[in-house]
Amino acid sequence: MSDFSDSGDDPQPGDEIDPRDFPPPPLAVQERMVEALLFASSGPMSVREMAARLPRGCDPAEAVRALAARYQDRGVVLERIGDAWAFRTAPDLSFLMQTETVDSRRLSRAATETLAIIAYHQPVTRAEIEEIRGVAVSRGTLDQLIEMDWVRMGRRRMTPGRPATFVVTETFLDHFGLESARDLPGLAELRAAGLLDSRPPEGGFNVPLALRDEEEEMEDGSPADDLFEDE
Amino acid sequence: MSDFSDSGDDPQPGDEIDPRDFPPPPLAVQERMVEALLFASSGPMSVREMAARLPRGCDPAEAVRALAARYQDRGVVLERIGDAWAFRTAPDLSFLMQTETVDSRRLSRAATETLAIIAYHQPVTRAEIEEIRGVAVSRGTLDQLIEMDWVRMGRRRMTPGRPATFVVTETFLDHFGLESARDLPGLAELRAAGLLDSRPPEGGFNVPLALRDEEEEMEDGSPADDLFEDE
Amino acid sequence: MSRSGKDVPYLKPVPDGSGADDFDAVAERRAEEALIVDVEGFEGPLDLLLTLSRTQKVDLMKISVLKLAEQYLAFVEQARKLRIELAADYLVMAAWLAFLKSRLLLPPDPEAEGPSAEDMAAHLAFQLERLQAMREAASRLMGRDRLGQSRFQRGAPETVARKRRTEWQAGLIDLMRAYSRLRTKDEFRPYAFDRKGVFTMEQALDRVRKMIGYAGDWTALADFLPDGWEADPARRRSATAATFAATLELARQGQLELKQDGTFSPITIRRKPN
Repeated sequence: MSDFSDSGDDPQPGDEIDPRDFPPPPLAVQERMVEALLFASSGPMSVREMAARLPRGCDPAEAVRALAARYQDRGVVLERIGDAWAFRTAPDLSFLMQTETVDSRRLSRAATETLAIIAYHQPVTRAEIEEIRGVAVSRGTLDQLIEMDWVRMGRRRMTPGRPATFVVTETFLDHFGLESARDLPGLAELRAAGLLDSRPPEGGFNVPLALRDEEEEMEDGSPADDLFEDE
Repeated sequence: MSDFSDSGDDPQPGDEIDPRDFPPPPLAVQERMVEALLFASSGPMSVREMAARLPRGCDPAEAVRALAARYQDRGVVLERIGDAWAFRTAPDLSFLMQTETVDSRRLSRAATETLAIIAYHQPVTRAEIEEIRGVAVSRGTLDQLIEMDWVRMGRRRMTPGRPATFVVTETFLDHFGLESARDLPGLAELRAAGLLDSRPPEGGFNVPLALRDEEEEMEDGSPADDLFEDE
Repeated sequence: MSRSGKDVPYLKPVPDGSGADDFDAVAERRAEEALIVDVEGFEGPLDLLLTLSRTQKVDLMKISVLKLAEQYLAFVEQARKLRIELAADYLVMAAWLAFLKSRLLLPPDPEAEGPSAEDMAAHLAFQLERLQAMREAASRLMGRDRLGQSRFQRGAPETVARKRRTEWQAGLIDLMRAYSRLRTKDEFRPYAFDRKGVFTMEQALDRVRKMIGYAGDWTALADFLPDGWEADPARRRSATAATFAATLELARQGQLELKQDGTFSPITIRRKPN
């Protein structure tokens, strides 16, 4: 009743209140909301996903920044993965978590090398991976990396044969604690040393490689010409 | 800590180093450790379980109390379940943990008409609605509109029987993109829009449309009273 | 790559019956093992070359490709002596390195087409360096604080509950239609206006044209109104307006004249004299 005590006999509900005037909750409340959302989720959550779950007018990007600062020195920290965020236990406390440790299949050397080549050279074609490793990539290796959701197909290369390219995923970044592929360790040094260049062999005279299939991709002699075009 | 002080199974004879000689980490560090443990644990964790995972000499009961205080007003809170502890979403934010699937349905004719009458004539009693519609208004129709938060109860009319009145809500205005109920188009506009096929009834009641003559109505305080005096 | 332990498949010589057990043979084998190569453990000739290059103990940038070629060829020779089957790609590499070696040793042939021996050697060195760099990158990557090993996600993620909600569709137009339907229910007609209450200008023209022939003198406009339209004010207004408009039209056509003595005084008309 108190709602109406001072209005006339015909309260016009819309009289003074414009729904657009409803302010979003204060930043401190938004921060709590983002905290709840990120705690509840085991995987990284993007700012866009947060915005979809928060009341209208919230600024999750701002809230998540405040939250990350709050957790900086805590036992769990807020990690950025691309434009997504996730709570993870602080790395220095890993010794406490022995029972949580997931027994991950040991990756073969071929798989770890292939993964590193994809991460550092992405987007990269299978032929380019083979050129770098000097040996054919077995289907199983790429399949395994794709199944682990560390690698996915990227855009097709606009060269004859339109070969598929491979890139690393957000799951890869999350697993290795990387904010983006630009944060790969030693990336700048490798690039400065020219080791991420695609250096086509002079005159197309290549060192013989153990290429057992997909020779057609190598035929134009400079498979990696546009390797870093879209970086 | 008392759990372990006399356990005595690990100091092997001849061991030069007794782990109990190391001072336990400061409470702040213990708090971080408990925080990480509880975060990573798949279920609630008892103080005893924490103690088993923490360095010797730690006081998890104390650390968990400090941690619970720290999270008291956060988006996640530390909940005690029996003698175990677990992080949980703050109860007031549980609504964020729900996603909605939205069914879209058209409002029934009865509900639309009732809603229109309430919007144009508010505050209006049920008897008045029935008078205008010429048929009885079922409880369900009004209940539905109230449940949708498009209509709410207004003041009771100061007439015999003190009937309840109905008014539209902010949610209603928001949904229909109106700043106020006064923005509802009047009869002239309805006619101009081709929605009215006929002239207004002659010599009948004056339709209090869009309350263009609201000053007058404000004065006598109850615009609908004289409309429905034969009620 | 471990070089000890029985489980590692070394390059194993085929027993040739020459008394492998005697001391000399063992010493010889030891010497050979300086070059021992785990063929099965190598991932192709480039990997083998990379391993061989390490024996030069120099930065890969400064590697002697000539020497490397010689090492590789020596390895292949060794394998052949030990009657070990090498995969075809190892032999192709051997042939290529033999060719490279000869090019590097001979004075450059100005007539020769294609890349110089130095270019070829440089490219090989680049490939080795790049492979080495990727190997190091892989081990750095694997040594990071990995999820599920050093960093952990929430052990008990909370599930997102799904809730069904009904969204009611109703627009302002629906509301207005509903309201106008209610307010006009009593005299609903399917036409946009009331033909019964409207005297059209066509009807008035028709009527005035017929009547003006008989009205030789000034006659009040009101006298031209149709019968039965005077009583209802709405119908009278409609008929008066239409008749007045009709007389204006006929005056414009030169068929009649209008006269009004003063403001609001009656309008009279007569046929225009010929």
